[in-house]
Amino acid sequence: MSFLKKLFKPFMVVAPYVLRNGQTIGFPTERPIFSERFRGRHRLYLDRCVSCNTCVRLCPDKSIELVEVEGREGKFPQIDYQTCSLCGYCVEFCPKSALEFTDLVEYSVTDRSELIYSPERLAEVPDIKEVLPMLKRRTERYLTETEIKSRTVEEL
Amino acid sequence: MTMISGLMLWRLVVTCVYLPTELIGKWISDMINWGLDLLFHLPAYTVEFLALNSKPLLQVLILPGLAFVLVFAIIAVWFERKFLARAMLRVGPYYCGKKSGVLQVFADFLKLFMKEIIVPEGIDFLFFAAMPILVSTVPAMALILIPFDQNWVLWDIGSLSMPMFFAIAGLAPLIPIFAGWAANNKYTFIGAFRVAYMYISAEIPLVLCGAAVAIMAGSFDLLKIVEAQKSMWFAVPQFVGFVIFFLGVIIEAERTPFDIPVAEVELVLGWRTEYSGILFGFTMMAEYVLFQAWSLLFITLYLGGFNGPNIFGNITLSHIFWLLVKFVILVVLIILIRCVFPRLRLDQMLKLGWRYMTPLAVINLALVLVMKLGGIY
Amino acid sequence: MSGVSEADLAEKVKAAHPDLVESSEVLRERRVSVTVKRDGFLEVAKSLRDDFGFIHPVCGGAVDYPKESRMQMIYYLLHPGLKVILTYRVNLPRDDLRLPTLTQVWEAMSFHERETHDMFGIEFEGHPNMIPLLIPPDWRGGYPLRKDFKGEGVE
Amino acid sequence: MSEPEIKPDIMRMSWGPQHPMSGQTRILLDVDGEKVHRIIADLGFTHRGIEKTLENRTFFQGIIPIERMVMADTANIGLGYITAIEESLGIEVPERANWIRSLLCEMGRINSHLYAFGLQAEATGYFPAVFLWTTTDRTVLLKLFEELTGARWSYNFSLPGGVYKDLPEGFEAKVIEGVHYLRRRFEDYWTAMVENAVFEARCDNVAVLKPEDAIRLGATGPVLRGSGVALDVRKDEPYAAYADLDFDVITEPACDVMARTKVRFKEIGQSLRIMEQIANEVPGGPVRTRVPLIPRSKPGEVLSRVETARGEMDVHMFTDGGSNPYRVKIGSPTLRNMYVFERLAELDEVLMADIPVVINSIDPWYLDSDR
Repeated sequence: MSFLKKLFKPFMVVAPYVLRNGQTIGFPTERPIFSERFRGRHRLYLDRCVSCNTCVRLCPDKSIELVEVEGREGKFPQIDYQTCSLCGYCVEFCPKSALEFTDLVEYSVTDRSELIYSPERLAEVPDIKEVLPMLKRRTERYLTETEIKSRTVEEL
Repeated sequence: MTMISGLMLWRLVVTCVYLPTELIGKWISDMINWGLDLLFHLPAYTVEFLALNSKPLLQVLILPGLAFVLVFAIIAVWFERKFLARAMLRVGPYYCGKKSGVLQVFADFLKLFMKEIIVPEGIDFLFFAAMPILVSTVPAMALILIPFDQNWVLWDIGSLSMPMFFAIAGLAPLIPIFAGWAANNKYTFIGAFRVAYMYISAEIPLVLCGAAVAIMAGSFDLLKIVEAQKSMWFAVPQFVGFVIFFLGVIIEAERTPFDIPVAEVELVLGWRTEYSGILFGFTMMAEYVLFQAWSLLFITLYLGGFNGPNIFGNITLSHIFWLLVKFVILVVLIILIRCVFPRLRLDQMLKLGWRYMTPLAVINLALVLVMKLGGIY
Repeated sequence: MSGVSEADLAEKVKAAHPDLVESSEVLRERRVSVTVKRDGFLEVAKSLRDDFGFIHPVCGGAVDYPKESRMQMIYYLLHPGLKVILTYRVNLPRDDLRLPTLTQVWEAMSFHERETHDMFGIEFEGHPNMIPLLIPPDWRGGYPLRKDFKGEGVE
Repeated sequence: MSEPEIKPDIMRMSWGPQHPMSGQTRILLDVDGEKVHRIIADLGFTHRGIEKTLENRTFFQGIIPIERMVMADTANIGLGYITAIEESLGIEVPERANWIRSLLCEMGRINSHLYAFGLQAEATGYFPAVFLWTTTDRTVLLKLFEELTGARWSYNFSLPGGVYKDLPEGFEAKVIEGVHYLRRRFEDYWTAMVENAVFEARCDNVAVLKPEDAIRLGATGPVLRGSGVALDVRKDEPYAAYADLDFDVITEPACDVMARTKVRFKEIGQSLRIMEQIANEVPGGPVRTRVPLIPRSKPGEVLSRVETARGEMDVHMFTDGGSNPYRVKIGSPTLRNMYVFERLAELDEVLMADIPVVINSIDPWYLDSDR
């Protein structure tokens, strides 16, 4: 009779799952809140950078290059996001902490050459509403007794 | 050009030129007269036609016929995706149709309709393309035998109805075997043979249990079987047969613990691998038509067909209502089984079929005979 | 595992085959390294497995020293009881890279030998199934992991 | 690939890279009806030459390619290379950094085992409940990774000399809450998978690997421990903070697919226990010692061993005094298990429908075996 128990016990355990509502987030209209250490797209502070070439030497994927910026003397890093793996060496070991991470992940493009971010583009980070026009809510995930729930934190 | 003599040439000219003109002329004039006549009498014809056979037309088009099959297939596809999604802690089709995903099924069918039909090389296309259409229509034929009410049987052939159902439903597995063979591909070939193994081992217990029900009801006519269950459903006295038939329904409909021929994990898609576009759409629909036919038979044999209290005043309406309620509950239960159990191996399924189901079916038959002769029931 | 057992293990291996074993020393706690001449390679391997108990093959690889024009083939073996890893090495001259296969002794080395053959070009005589493991079958280039590899195979 | 020749009246099935079950490799099966006579694994589809790239990367830069070998538990894989660098350069690691590393390793192990359950459930026949439960429950761990390290999958949080940053405040409470949540979830997993009659029918005494065969063929990780052999690098050669964490090595005597699944289940229980200990008793102190960004090494060699979720990984690093390693030999656990998988057709009678179940009981990660 243990065979029958093995048939009905999983049935009784898995069947009630059908009554729960889904725990997934509707992506374009909702977006999770990321932690403040989140590694998204870089942001470059042009005035802090002294073009000391540390980030170029340290980058494991050789995706940083120092490039001229008109209107300013000295060279500034240009990050090629096709090969950058967001490892964080350039942010961690920059003596002047001129680079930092933002929580912007939606930077997919149709033409590959657009992925090479010039220093000016790195300097200003677009607001999330321009990147995701259909965004309505920012949700936060929290654990309850038996499931992961999401709570709307900020109505955009 | 072979030599033609003068006489044959003359006769050829006569037949080719003169006769057709004379015939065609008469034929065209008849056409015109008929058209005018029809046009003039059209309203009267249609009214008379509808009045004469409104009921069979309704049956063919709506209830046990085309609409019932299509609507069930569409709702079942949507329901299964939403239902399984909940078991998987996700939401299921979401964007088509205002957050409920109802239009997702239509979107899929439209997409499949647009898709190009890729035909593998070196196969006989006609045979290859006929199979999906057959596989979704032949089981639908079995639906017309199911009684929805006393006089609501589309094909009322009296005591031949149950054997005819088994004949048609028994024909259904042949088509995947031909489809697997026609697709000229290793995976479909093995998938086809798995279909053969599985259905043979499942048909025999089903037929035996059907016979047991027929003996208890006293006749092979599905209508009489349903009437015999007015007082007590046959599931109660023949519980062994009930369990076997339930397993049989899952096997015949290739639902999850037994969807071995279409085991995506090993055989890519079993016998349906080489189909694409609308042909694949038909095979997807076929799965639900077979499922519908067998579960309706299961209800008529064991769960008392359309018997039920008369709640709508009109007895036919309430009978149809009760049959559909039982049908929906059974469908939900079988889809729920898909959430819980993985798939059995072919040899395990054959062992189940031959070593457990067939002997039990014979025992069930013996029990029924004892009950019948002993007059207990 | 006290350090003593590794030291006397190294001594015992040296004593068992004095002429064949070039050097056997203890690199670190639980790391014993045995270097053998090529001709006694198979025989010492069998004795390591049978009487010294290194029955668990871990992996095998090679290192290329173009400056000393030699290549070193290394097999890593684990002693399940003492939990010691023995690196069983043999030095091969760079121009004549032949070696008897160790699949007769440890069957699991066959994958590692196939990979080393792809990457370094060492010929393993008697290997049951010498087909390329990681290299595409239509590879025309040289041996990638050698130090003097200039990317010949890549158009 | 010049394949071995086919015997008469046997059909060779190719489960190529484009097959729902095979992942990034090709498996050739000599099949007679349903019975499998011979399995040939054709690896190398995702060979990226990691050992060659490491030779022209500095020590710090080499950590990134190695961590991409197994995306499921990058902490364990990266640690193998980092302990080798620390040993060869003689870098001291503070106590707190060791504990944080062990925390990352255990969370990575649970993440990887959950991933394995998902594939195992999918392999025994599309088994939607468990397959997507694992994806949902992994978000708990991915959230913890994101809070601690900033990245969800490929977090290279440990560096030679310690760890990037200290634990964010209030992190220990979140870890404990996650542990309680996962413990409750695993009761459901246990009944839904292990005590499921059909799952048991598919997994019991399938592809039995006896202990002496497991050792002779060089199996490792849950495959080896599923055959009753207690070999675990965390106990044999404690690295990071495993010396002063108490957990026990799980072995299952049954040696079949179900045993390997049970080993993974109970190992998750142990990892949860470790995570709780770390969250409660992590010592204070600095998190990273100053290390030159491009250190120069001393000539010599170091062999470091690490217990990843799939088995034991060995990194043998040769250094010649330059800023790049001279040669790094990586012993990958999946390559060893794939050889065991090839021999299973001869050790025990395997049917064609079992192949997906057996492959996933070995839990291969082909990027790891192809390097």
